[in-house]
Amino acid sequence: MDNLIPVLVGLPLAGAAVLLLGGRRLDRFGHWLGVLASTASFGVGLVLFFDMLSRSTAQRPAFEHLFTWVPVAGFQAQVGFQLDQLSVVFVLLITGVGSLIHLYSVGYMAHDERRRRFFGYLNLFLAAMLLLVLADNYLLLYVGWEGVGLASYLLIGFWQHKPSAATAAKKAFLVNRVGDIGLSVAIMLMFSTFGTFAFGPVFGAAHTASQGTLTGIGLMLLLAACGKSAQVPLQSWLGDAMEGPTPVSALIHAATMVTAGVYLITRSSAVFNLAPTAQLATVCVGAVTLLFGAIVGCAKDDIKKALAGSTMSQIGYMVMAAGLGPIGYVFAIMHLVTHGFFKAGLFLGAGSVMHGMNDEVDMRRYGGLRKHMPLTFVTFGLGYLAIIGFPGLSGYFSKDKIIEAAFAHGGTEGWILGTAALVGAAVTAFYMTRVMLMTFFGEKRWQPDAEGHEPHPHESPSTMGIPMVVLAVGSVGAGALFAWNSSFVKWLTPVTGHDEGHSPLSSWTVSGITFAVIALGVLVAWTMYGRQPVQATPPVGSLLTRAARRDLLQDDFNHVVLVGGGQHLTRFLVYLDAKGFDGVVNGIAAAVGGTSGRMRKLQNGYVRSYALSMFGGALVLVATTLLMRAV
Amino acid sequence: MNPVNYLYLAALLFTIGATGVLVRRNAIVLFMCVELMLNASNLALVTFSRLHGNLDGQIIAFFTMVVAAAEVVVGLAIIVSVFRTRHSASVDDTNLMKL
Amino acid sequence: MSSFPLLTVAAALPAVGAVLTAALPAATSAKRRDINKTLPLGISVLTLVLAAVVAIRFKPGGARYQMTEHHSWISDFGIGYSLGVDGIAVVLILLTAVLVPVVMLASWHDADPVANDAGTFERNRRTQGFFALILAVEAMVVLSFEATDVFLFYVFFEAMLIPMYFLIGGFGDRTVGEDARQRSYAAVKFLLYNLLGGLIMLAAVIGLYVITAKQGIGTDGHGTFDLSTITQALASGKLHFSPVAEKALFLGFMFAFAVKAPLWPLHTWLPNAMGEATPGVAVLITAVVDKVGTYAMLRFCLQLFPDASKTFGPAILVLSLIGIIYGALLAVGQKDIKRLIAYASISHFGFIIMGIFAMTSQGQAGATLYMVNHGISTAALLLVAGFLMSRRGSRLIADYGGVQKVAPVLAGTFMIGGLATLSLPGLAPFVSEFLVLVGTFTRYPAIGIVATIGIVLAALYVLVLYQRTMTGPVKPEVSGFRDLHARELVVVTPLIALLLFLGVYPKPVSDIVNPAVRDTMSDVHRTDPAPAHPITAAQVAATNSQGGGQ
Amino acid sequence: MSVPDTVHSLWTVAASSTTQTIPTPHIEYGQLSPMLAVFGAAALGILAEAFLPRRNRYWAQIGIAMAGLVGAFVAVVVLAAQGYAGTKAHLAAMGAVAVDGPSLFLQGTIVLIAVVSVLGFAERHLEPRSSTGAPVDAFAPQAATVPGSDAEKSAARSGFATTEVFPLTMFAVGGMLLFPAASDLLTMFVALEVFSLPLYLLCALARRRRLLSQEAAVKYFLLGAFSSAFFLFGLALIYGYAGTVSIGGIADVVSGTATPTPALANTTANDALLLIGLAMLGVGLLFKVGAVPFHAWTPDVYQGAPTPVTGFMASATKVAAFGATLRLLYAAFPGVTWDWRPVLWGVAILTMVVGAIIAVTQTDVKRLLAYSSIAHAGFILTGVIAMNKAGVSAVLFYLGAYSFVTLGAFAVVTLVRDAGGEATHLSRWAGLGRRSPLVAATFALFLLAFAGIPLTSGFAGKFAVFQAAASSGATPLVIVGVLSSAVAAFFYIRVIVLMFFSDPRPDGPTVAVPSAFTATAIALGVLVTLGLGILPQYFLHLADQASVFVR
Repeated sequence: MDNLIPVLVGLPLAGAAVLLLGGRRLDRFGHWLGVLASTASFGVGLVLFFDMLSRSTAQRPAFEHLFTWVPVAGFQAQVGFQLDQLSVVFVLLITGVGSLIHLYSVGYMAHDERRRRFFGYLNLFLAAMLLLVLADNYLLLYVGWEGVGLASYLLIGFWQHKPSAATAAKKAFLVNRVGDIGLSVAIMLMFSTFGTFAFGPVFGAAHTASQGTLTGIGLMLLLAACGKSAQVPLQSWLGDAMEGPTPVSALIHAATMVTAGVYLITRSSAVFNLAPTAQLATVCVGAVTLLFGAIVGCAKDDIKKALAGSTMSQIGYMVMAAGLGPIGYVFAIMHLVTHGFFKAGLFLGAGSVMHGMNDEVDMRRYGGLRKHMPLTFVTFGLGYLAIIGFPGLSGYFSKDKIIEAAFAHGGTEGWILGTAALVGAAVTAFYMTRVMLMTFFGEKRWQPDAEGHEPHPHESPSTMGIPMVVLAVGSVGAGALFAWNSSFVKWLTPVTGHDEGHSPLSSWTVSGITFAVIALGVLVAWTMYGRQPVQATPPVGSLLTRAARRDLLQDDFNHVVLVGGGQHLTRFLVYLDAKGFDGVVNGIAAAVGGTSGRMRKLQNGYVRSYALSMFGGALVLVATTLLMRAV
Repeated sequence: MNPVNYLYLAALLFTIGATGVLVRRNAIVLFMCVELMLNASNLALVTFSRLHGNLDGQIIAFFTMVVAAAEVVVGLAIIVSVFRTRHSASVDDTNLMKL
Repeated sequence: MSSFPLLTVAAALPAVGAVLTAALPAATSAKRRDINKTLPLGISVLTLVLAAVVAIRFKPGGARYQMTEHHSWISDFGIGYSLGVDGIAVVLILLTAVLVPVVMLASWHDADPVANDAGTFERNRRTQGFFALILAVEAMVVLSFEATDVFLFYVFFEAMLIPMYFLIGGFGDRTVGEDARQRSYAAVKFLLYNLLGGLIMLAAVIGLYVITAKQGIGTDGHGTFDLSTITQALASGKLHFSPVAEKALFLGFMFAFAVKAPLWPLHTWLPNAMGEATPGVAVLITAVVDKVGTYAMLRFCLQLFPDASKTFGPAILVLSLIGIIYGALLAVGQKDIKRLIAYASISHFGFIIMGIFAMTSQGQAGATLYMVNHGISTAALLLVAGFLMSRRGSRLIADYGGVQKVAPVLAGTFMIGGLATLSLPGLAPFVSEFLVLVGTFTRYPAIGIVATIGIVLAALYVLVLYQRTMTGPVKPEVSGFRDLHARELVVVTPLIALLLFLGVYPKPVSDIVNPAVRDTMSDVHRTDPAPAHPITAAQVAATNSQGGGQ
Repeated sequence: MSVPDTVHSLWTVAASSTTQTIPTPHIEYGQLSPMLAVFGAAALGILAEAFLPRRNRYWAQIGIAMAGLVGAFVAVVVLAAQGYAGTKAHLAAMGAVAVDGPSLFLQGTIVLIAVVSVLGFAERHLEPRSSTGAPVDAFAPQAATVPGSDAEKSAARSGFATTEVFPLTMFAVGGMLLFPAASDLLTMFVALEVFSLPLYLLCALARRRRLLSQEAAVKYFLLGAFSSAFFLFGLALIYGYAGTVSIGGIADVVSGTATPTPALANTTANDALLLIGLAMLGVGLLFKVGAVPFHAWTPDVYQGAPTPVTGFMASATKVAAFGATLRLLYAAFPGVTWDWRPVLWGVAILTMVVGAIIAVTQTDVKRLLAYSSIAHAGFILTGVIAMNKAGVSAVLFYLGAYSFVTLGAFAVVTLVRDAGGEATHLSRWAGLGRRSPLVAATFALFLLAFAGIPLTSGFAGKFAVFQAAASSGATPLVIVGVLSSAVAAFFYIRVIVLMFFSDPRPDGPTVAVPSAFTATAIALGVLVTLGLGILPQYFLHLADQASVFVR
């Protein structure tokens, strides 16, 4: 059975290869091929999952070594897979949500002439993401890590004729590359410390390494996670990534790829557990990002960017949870899964709205869409309730647990983190209610576009509807399923370990407070966007709002400091290379030429002057010969 | 007289010849100066011959004379042909080739 | 070991081919011209077959140098015609043999007579000359990889400059005006720069000879240039360099190789040469000829002067580090596609040299793989860029835009070339780049970490290039572009296939390279730094039984 | 120097020896046969010039010269085969001529150079025929006529030819054969003059641009005579010091192994005589090899002289002069190595650097080659300075290699012509590679050999001299050498660029089709250049075996 593991990766990879190399003759049915590859992989995932279920806890992790990849002296990189309880959760999430989104895309991309290629990229993404979560060592994980980055790049920039899309794609890749430095340095550190970078041996030997080394590895892994999961300070690419087609935003930039950072931290729990400094950094990054994303989400009028801010914020929760250590790992993953459902659902809903609105993304041009798109409204609404943590829906189970764990962290830190998480929850409720109200409630605010076509909002085809329904069901039920009998905790504990912690507040108190702040958030939003009509043009807004619209000025900072500085540096270096280094080279040539020009003047054509040089030469010869003897 | 004085004389003649080559313009005079240098050498040779008490130096002096004569033949031929072309025996006029 | 002189034949074949190609009667029509071109192409393919035979007959783990041939050449100077290959040489010969036919095919029309004087006798001769020169370069490069005699190596190291010089200076889009002047400037710069390096190396070669002669290593009081003899004498203590002499000789050798490689700050000839040469020739420069420089560092600098290599290693590492960052930054600032790739190559050569002087197995094996992978990836990128440029006749990035829309296959292959250049995992260059980084990190952590900045910058210049040329609205001049046609696809496909294959399964190559690296490491008396906290067998067993997760 | 009484006692000794008989000189004609053959041919040539009708002279002179040269070469080979280059080496003609390895090697080289040169002199296809249809060569129809005069025109019309060049060349060759073999300073001096005087004349004989030609001759002659005077004075001083002019005798005195006589004790008390004398001999020799600062004549003379003569001069003179220099320094003055070596270091460095640098800005191909020859003299000097066996063989090899490249290069120069004769201005060479690829490629090969690119003879030679210098500890010289080689490479490459990468001028020169003579000369040049480049072993070995001087 274990030898099915490579098939998981192989199916979408083969799909991608066929779709990308197959050429135009596959245009007619290529998308179904993509869906098939994805669902087949999901099927295999299910088979493996049930197979794992049937085994005892100790026997559940499965290993499959394919071949030796790069053997050089002590450096032995293997291509090997590891399917344990953690991986299988991801496998099912990736292939499951992935298949749904493939299906959705069949409808969404129906009118795009390059749909085949789109499915090829999606399949490529699935393969890379599966490789990422199935790898049994960091170097192979790195391959998947960059592979998803590539797929993300290709998909964000899928509409390449739009300069903004191309720029966004490039930005995403670059920022991710900065994070990748972290992963490479972490691997190098592991290799130079342990002589290996395979999960098992590294985790087994982690306790032998010095605190400094472990902290270094942890921080570097955190850097990598920041890049991939759009955490502060490497978060700037995610908002721009919304240039990609909406299914991409749903799958890659909400449900799966961006959560890879959480996977990385959780997978490396053995290292983080021994490196408190790295953990502290992780919770800080998570807490800051969850607030950051939430604030940005409040200010955006672009529905996808608002959701992107939300994604950032929710992943902030996960990262914070993962940083909390054994009390948080499980809930980080649990929130990751539930988030996968509801955020994917929300994005698909947003896509459906855009589909019906001629690709309009500005929420100020929506309004009252619930009448035109009832199915979208219902599924989006369920997702909305799930994300704000409405009791009983999946967000409630996962997010409350994280808030609880934050308090359980203990001490001042615990209080600060807990409070941040609560504030985040309130803001989440605010901005999601804002999105909901601006989109589906109130009066219609859409207008004819430049060419006079007025949008005719309509419900999307069933290929798009079915996935939305399925995801809505997940948004509603997944949390309860996981929480029931602590099944999720039990499932993951063998991998990540689990610790209940000692919360200063009881579980019910936390739930109560959380519910109160959520209600507050909803109320404020209703006051601002429900009770009074939404303006079609955005108000100037407060300083914070304006900053938040600009992603809290991070892009401006990047632009001035990194891009501007970089451009100046580059221009200077180009100048230096031409005038400095090449100047020296050309200068030497010119100097030789100049010397030559001066020296040849000695050759003046007068025989007597030649004789003089001979005579002088003779004198010098005689003099030096004599001098040599004297000396 | 001390034979060494002849050496001094030879050196003096040689220097006069060399200086003449440097300062005179007329090709013939220039050449005569070279001849003077050769003869200075002859004087030195003969003096050394006497100092060493063997005849080599004197014989060499004869050879030198022959060589000088041959040189005159060739030199005058060249100088004369140049003179006929340029109507000038000044060596400073022959400076078409330089740099 | 049979007595068949396989290595000689592998080098002689292209040499003879060069002569034959030049001697073919000049074509009188375009068709005849194509027929004439098939001869050099066929010979280069045959050479590839021979190189493959060499690779197959090579036994990793066997003798250090295999298929050796020894003949006396200039015995008065202890110079022998000594050939032999170790793993490093084998893979580089293979690389050369793969790239030459590809380059020929890619440059099929690059040397054709231009429209206004098409078909003239003289011009057709010139076309044949182009292919003959490529074969000549191949012969000399192969010989310099095969040479196990320092002098023999030097001879071909220098001699290959001449055909390269004519290839750079003699062929290009236009033959008159400013372009031609720039090109001849570039060719002269290439030659003089390298010649200066070579001459300084000559002084060191002479020094080496004098020292071996003085210490009686050769026969009959002559010195020797035989690599094995010198290495053995060094190992056994029969030969001993004074520290000053060793450093001076090392620097002499290194200077030449650093010019050729090129190592910052001796790099300024490369952007000119690659910018002005035709894309195919630019590939020859950066992917084939320059590799001789890095190969020679590994083979000669380290092997002959182990102590000096250790002394200067850190300094060279710093230079290579500067080169990595500097080249990448300059690549970002370029307006010209070929110059951009040239600066990117400078950055990559920084990695190769860093790997060599990190003095670890990973670094050196990585550097060797890097040479191969960089050759393939740059060839892919440059040749596709060449196809692109041939459609518009401009080298400026700003003249393109939106090509992806009209020529998706071209854009796709360009993208793959670019991704390989930025060392995307899964493609071959990643393996080597990571090995170099790891190898450097284990000995010099700080340098290894700073070098990773190069990874980000590589992404920057590749993606900026791709974005500006391939994406965005379709420029009017670009709208008529034809997608890659059959010949161009034939050129690109093997390169991409190799990139993928070596990215996924580099083991066949690394297995050949590893023993050679081991030998080199023992020559410099270096062992890999041991892990600080090595995994014990017990721990491995324990973790395995735990299930590996924790 | 006080006047010793011994002089008076010698008087008496001399008086008492009046009864002694002077022994008949013993001349080993066989061992001198190379020189005798050439001198014989020269004398015969003079007779032919006097007695043969004008129309027969051309072929007769070629025949005589070739016969003499071939005879000389056979003689050299036979002598070498008999072991005179090795174990049987000895002094012939009462100690005046050394028959040893270096002599025979250099004589062989010179004879071969002469053969190629004579082929070049005999070329009659390049110049347009005279109005009577007679083929004409590169030399003035009648040297005595004034340029531009009616006499010259009528001489040209009637197709006169200065066939005297052949006997003149033979005399020069004879002198050159003797020069490196001379085993006493007097013979050396006479040989110097014997080969110099005909060369002065040959320089003046150009058919075209006779003003330049005559100017070259005047300059060469005056400066040559000036340098000879230095040589002679140096000779006198050395004689004064050692009481003898034979190489062996001088060496004995210098090293202190000579039988001390009172006179010697007196003259050797002060080394100034020795050192000044040596320096002055050096002036004479360095002038001939064209070393800085005695090089000034080289560019002017090379430019003005008829190109075939330039080729001959540039190669053969250098061979002979370096041969003599080697013999002097290695056989006569090894005892004062430490005195002359630093001086020669300076000269060598100056020569390499100045030659290479000035050449960079030259615009005339012949002047360019002249400066290049100066730089090469510097390279050869590094080998001379080595002062070991390797140095001798390296210099011998370099001379052989270099001279054929030079001959070939100048032969190519004769081919590139326009209405005014040879087109020597470099700008006229632009695009030659397009117009005439074969000639351009040949010239490029010679230039690459000059530049010392591997697989050409120039590289092997450079390697040989530099390794000899390095093994004697002259590492700085080697470094200066390689650096100036780099500078030198610049101008060689500049010419190649010009030929191949520049556009041809519409009014550019044509490449004349030469007769078999020049073609053979060029082909030989190519052959030797590549042969000594790719397979130098045999010749190196030969040079190595021939590297011991007898004294």
